[in-house]
Amino acid sequence: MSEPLLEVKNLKKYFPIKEGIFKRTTSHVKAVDDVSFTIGKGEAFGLVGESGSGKTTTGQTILRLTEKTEGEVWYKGQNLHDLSKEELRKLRPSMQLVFQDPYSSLNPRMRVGEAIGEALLEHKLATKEDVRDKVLEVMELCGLAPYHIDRYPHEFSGGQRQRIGIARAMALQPDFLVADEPVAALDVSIQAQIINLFSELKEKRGLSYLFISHDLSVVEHLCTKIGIMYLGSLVELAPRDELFANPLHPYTKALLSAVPIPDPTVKRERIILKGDIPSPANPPSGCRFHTRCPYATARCEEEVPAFRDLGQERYVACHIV
Amino acid sequence: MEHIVEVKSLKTHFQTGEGVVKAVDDVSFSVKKGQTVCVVGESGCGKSVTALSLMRLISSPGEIVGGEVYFEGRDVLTLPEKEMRTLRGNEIAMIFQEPMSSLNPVFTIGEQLIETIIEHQLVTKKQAYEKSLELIKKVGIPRGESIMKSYPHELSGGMLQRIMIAIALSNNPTLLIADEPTTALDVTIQAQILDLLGQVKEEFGTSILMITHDLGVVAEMADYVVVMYAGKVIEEAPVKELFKNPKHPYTKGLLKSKPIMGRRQHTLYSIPGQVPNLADLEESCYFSDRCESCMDICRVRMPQLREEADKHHVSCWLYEEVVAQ
Amino acid sequence: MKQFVVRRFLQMIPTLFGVSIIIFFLFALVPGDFLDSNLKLTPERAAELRALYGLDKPIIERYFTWLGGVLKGDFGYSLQYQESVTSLLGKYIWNSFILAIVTLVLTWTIALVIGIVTATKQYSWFDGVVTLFVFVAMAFPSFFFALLMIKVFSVDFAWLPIGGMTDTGSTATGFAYFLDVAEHMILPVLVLTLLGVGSLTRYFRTSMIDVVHQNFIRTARAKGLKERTVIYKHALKNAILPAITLLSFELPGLFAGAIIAEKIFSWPGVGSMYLGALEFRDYPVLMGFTMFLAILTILSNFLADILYAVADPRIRLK
Amino acid sequence: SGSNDTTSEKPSETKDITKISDVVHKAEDKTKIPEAAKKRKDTFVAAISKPGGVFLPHFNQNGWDGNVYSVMFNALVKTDETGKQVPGLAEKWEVSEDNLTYTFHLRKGLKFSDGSPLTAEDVAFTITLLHDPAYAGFTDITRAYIKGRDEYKKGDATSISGIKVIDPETIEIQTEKVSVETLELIGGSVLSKAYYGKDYKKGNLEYLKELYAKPLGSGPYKLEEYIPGQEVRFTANEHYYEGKPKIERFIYKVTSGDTKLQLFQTGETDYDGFTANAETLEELKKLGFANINLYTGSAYSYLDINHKRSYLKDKNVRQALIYGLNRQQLVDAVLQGYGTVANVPISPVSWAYTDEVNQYKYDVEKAKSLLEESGWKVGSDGIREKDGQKLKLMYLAPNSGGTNDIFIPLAKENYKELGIELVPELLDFNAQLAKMKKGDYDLASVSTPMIGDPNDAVGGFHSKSPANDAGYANEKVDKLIEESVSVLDIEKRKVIYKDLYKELGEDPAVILLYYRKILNAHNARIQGFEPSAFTGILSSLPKLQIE
Amino acid sequence: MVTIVETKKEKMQKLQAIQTFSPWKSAFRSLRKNKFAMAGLIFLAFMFIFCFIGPFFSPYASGATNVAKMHQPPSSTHWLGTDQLGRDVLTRLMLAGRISLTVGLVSMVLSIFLGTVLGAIAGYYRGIVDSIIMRLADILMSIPGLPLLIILGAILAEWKISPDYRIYVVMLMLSVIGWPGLARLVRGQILGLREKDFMQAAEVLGLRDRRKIFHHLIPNVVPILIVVATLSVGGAILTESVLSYLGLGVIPPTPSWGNMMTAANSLMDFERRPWLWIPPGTAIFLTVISINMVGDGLRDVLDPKGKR
Ligand SMILES: Nc1ncnc2c1ncn2[C@@H]1O[C@H](COP(=O)(O)OP(=O)(O)OP(=O)(O)O)[C@@H](O)[C@H]1O
Ligand SMILES: Nc1ncnc2c1ncn2[C@@H]1O[C@H](COP(=O)(O)OP(=O)(O)OP(=O)(O)O)[C@@H](O)[C@H]1O
Ligand SMILES: [Mg+2]
Ligand SMILES: [Mg+2]
Repeated sequence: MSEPLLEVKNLKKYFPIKEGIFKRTTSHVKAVDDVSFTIGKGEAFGLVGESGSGKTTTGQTILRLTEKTEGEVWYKGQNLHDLSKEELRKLRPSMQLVFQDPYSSLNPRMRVGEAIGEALLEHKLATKEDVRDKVLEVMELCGLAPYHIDRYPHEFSGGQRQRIGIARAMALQPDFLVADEPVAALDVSIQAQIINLFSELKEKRGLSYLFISHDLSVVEHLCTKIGIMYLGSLVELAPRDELFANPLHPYTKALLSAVPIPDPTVKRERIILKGDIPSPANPPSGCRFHTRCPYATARCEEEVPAFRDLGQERYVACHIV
Repeated sequence: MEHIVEVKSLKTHFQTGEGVVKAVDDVSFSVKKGQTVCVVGESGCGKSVTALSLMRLISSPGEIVGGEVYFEGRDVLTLPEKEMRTLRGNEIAMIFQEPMSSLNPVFTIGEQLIETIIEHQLVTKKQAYEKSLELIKKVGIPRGESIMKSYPHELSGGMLQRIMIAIALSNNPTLLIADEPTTALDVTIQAQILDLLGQVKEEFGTSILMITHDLGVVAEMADYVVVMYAGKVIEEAPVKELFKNPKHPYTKGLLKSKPIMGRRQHTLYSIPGQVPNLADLEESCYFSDRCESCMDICRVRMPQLREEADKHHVSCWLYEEVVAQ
Repeated sequence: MKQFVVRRFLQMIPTLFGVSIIIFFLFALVPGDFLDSNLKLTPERAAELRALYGLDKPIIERYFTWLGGVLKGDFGYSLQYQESVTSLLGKYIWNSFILAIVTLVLTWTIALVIGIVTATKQYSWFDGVVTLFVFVAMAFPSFFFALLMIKVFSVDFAWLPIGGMTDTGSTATGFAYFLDVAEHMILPVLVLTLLGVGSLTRYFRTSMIDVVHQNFIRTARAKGLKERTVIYKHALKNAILPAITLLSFELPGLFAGAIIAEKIFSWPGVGSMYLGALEFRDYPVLMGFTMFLAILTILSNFLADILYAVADPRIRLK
Repeated sequence: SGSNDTTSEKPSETKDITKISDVVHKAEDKTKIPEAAKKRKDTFVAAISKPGGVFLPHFNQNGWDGNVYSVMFNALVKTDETGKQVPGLAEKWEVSEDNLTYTFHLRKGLKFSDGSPLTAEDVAFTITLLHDPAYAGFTDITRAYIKGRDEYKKGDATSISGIKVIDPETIEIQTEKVSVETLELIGGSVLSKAYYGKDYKKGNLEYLKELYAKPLGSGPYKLEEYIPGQEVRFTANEHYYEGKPKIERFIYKVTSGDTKLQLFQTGETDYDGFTANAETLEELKKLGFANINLYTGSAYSYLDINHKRSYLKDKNVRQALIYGLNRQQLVDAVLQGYGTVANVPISPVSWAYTDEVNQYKYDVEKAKSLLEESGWKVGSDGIREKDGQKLKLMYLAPNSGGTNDIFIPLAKENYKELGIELVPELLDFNAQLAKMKKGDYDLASVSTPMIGDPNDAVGGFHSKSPANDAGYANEKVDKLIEESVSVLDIEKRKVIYKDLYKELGEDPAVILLYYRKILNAHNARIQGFEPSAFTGILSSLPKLQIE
Repeated sequence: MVTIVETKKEKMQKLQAIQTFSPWKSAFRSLRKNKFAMAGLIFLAFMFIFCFIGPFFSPYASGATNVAKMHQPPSSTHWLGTDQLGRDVLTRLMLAGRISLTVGLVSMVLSIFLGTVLGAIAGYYRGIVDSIIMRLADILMSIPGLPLLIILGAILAEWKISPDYRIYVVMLMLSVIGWPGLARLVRGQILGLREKDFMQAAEVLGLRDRRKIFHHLIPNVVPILIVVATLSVGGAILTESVLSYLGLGVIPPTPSWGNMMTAANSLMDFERRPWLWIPPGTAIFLTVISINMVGDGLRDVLDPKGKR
């Protein structure tokens, strides 16, 4: 493995749940609960998981958009959560984020050109004279047409907005990109274009990714290492090929079986997860997945499975593996 | 099977500084009772605008400038506002593409769910509350009670999307318009939602007009597929026919672009070029710029949508006899 | 939240101290004192009186004397009215208060309705007429409207009394008294409302225009809600949030702003008394009333902050 | 008086400006009396501005409270229509040969409104009270120079030696210095010793505050109710020494300047005073039911001159300032003709008035030559200068009063023609006075209050007077002033004043502007009205009747 | 394919012409297309010309009084009649406009600037900065204006500042003490805006606070600023007359719209001499209206959605 660019150690993020008129904190949503992984330079790490399992929160906490509850995030040898505001700001261009919801992440009163170009000027990556060219360049790269440059976000379709978000992040030529469902809203053709762009940059510029998605086919295509999240924690972490060839955790298996196949004639056998979906505020005892696991035993109800290292960069948290 | 919705030559345009954006231009299609029609197409080609036009929810600077939309025989576009209102959320429900901004930030999820039910059904608040809880559970969100009390900003994207779905399903609509209902969901939940939609369809005979990019979902859900490009329908066919036998070069490109699990390629195929600017279109096949089998006529005249094979319509000069001459 | 409230409340104390110091010293800076306005006084007698009133002491000492009194609930003794400031203000403040409250309620109701209607029907003729009207109200000083109304309603049509709070020599009690006062209130309230409603209408209109373009309004419509519900429930609650801030300076503003109306309509409010106190440099009264306004302002700002936090779930309180 | 039949239509053309009261207009159509007024069968409503609620003579802090208490209290010595002192509670009084001892004889059977007797003891109590070290009112009793005052005020004496109660109806007061002010000071309103002196201890007057709002006097009316900011209500006093007033109830109603006329028009008030001008007069006449009075008041307006300024010490400059100011035009524009140019510092209504002084008719040429004479030459910018100093005068004016809009442009224009630049500075009244005390001004606009004794107006011109902030100094004037206050005989004083005014004309202390007319009107249903420049409605109040 | 590239290049060139990203600059560019805004601007320009150049064409520009001709109704010699000193109302109206327009606009700009910046800073930084600014605002809001103005008047008189300039000094000070209201409004909005996702996006981009505040937050409060701006122009013009009354504003005979109107403050003038108050009132009204039109236009231009 290449040298680690980002190291996440025991990251936790709890959101308080407040009740009553005085909004007293009654309990916590453990959105991210003890997550550790590393991403090497030029590596794409795929984060897959149930919706609400804390993927976005993980991404945002890593970039310190919300303050962590516990844990460390080492990036290029610095603990991001220890940096001063100004130090962090200086570091920002090198680690970018593509937001899950493109619309709300765009300032409604800012034209697309400025949205993409402002940070370039701010970090002196472009001059007033050439910023427009640079913006047009990156827009083209992300599948946006030049005439889009003077439009406002609401004048775009959902997919176009997503591309604006990508272009905005890419314009800064980051070393590390957290992409939160960057292609979910895109049609397949553009999707392909973006994924090609991502892998090209990965290869040519050594750009690293934390790629959050639930489209396993996309993840498979881009990522070399994949983490599966369930209810705030990683349940499985493995290199791509191993994971797809031999998923270990029951949840991973269920996920893989649920990917729809673009062929109306094929009907696949899905693993249907039964049982109630638990709440992150009040997670089940023992293995958090046991309420829905087809193979759950009594032990799973009581004992929290350790995130075991199985060697060859494979980790899993399951008693029965 | 009767038609629930018949869209005839719908035209929706936006007046902008750059000129008139013809987001939907002369679009016709129909949805039959109990059928699921999927609309696919390049992003920005007018799918959402079409859906919004059906609901008559286009707001300034957009305007529906022509066409008819028949819902159960009545022209939705000329219906008085009051009757239209009884349709919305009740007979026709819609799931919006961007759930985060589509829910009112200052009301709780519960309030927003309950009010929809109370508006269209003769139930007490209590009953509506029960029903809401049930819906939340149905769409796969745990801790319904505390979700009812949360505000939209406290939920994850996927959860919001499911709340939107719950709201749309709350009155068992005759027609459900779903604009990318599962994009924010992981596959297990997506499967669950798709199952749910299937169930609803079964149970209430609901017709679904679904907009999606996920060809896997299309393959799974659709009975019939409409492909749009630059504000126009360029191809439509029953789902199996379309996947088996795509005709329009754009459709072919789309199918080719889709990454498929287990079949990894070094680079994915993608259609070259850009969707043309909808504000400044010239008489031609709008796809001609990007088409690999572009002919001279493609650059000067627009092909008509015509039935090519059984129930398979396509709009491409490749299939017009005229060209052969 | 509780912590926020407590901390915010505690912050009010130093603020009030700050205000009292500034105000006290400002008044001390005002040229002339209570005795200067009396032309007939000989300088010896004036000096004697100055000593009796304690006006000859150094300002710091006077401040602490005053502060000492205030902490014991004693706001001092009016020079001009020869009465304790608290009881003096008590006599007038309620008259101003009812005027202010009624005006406040009216202004807000009217402004809300008009603001909403003009926003939803932006650029309609109604919007145009209201806008024109608002600007007319802005272009003429309040005394013009007061005089106009007196002329039309009291003199020409003789429907309403010209001024005062009750009929001359009236001995009415109970409901009759209430009616009497209500009748006398109509014109001043009308004038004050007219003055306040214009700007508020603009604020509401603007926030509404902003809100009705949001996606969630589209959602509400898609749910088939009545247009009324969409606007008055979904849009309004969002639009009213910024207005909460306005509410906080509206009430104190009304007390201060009613001075002219009170004068023209001979309304026995605190405004004209305040003007008189200023004219005669009756410091205790000035300090008392100003501190009352200050407390009112600070308290309403405090309430507005809390209300805002309660009303807008997105605001996180630290 | 009301019986005067001559109705002069053009007041400004009235030749004899000494005439005190000229009924301009009598109601023509009593049927026009508004219903609101007709309904009040037993009540007379007069307007008042801003009473403050201190209804105790000598303790009130504003003039309106004075109006209120004077309805309820009587003084030993009253002022009549011409400003002369005439018997009030005292039937008569004697002054000793040396003008130092005053003996008052009270009327028989005087009673306070609660029926208790009013005696010399009450008079003695009142005067003693005013000497109390804690007394913080505006009556400066020390200026009456009563014997033993300092021993009482500053020492341990328990009484004032100069006050002797001879019998219940006679009191003798010894003073140490002759002064024209003495009679007015000691002949003021009388307070009941039984009521106000019950808890009296020397050096502590706190207890009186309780009684400010509960007055007990001997005047024609007694207090029924005071509604702050709205009304003061009275009922007739059956014990009043001139007999119980015929109108049972009397109300002072608080009105605002903006709506006075409308309140009168609709019958809300029976009596009010108005700004005298042609339009108001015309409106009042149109009403038909108004009896209108127009007369010259006892006050006048002037521009104060700062004599500490070297350039204003020069008599020529001061004279030029008067000659060069078109005062008749000011009267015409500012007062719309409802006033008269003033040349002596006393109103024509006073016994001391004379017009045998320099009239200072508007004369630009004369003014210019006076300035030239003093060496003020016109500079390149049209402003005169001397020794490098420009003749720029800072003019202070109070922002209230509302005549600045008219006065300033005209005066500025007049002086500009002379080559003088007038730089106006508008200030709040109190601030203006403070600035004047500091001497930071050249000219300042002043309106006098009602002037009773002529000395009130000129006393401040004495070079040693503590009130002489302006720094005017003229030996002859000093001498005449001293003389004028040391004789009590009016005829003798008249002569002295004539000389004094002449001298003040030659060496002007101030720039006299004008005497204003006073305009008031009462509803014709009220009969027996004789308003006066000195006493307002007070002198006629007990005699009024409702038709 | 070749053709595509060509058209793209052409378009790029077309776009190169517009080389700016500032929302403000681009807004002003589009402002020119907004009919409303242009009408307002033209009207304002007209007002300025009327007031600043108009008097040169008036035979009564000296402001000389003529008591013999006082209170004349409009006629062919005096188009808007004469006032209580026989001065030409039309000429005074123009002269008055010089003061009133300047005062109105200058104080509007100043107070908007202060209020917005301070409010935005408080709302953006929150915590201690917010507490300090807001408590300061509380204090300023609690200090009644009238005594403050009287003090100011006395101090300015003390400093011997020429009455001609005093009004500007006062307007400046008024803005300095008048910011709290707007600051609170702005802060309230910013508090809500700063929680939006696009502010997180700005954070990710590593933008400086200044940029976040001025380019992301403040454009979003523009609608409210425009309302405040329109209101405060009218307010300032009228306040000026109150100030004049306290000796702080202009001093007679210098006219301003406000004091022309207050000079006609009795029912008598109201009924009998409408030519004294209708012209200044109308002038204020028209100014406020045109400012509002410009403001509305600006809002429409800055508000991407409100376009007509
Ligand atoms: N308010 C608007 N003003 C101007 N143009 C608009 C507006 N709304 C939409 N458009 C344009 O209309 C076209 C169609 O938009 P629409 O949202 O229907 O696309 P879509 O097919 O739903 O795309 P996606 O899959 O990305 O959501 C787009 O090109 C967009 O730029
Ligand atoms: N501001 C917040 N306050 C309270 N709870 C929150 C907040 N933000 C997120 N959560 C909770 O944290 C959990 C994880 O949210 P997150 O957005 O990280 O999920 P996700 O994995 O990104 O889901 P999705 O795929 O649906 O976007 C959810 O249960 C959500 O309700
Ligand atoms: Mg997420
Ligand atoms: Mg869409």
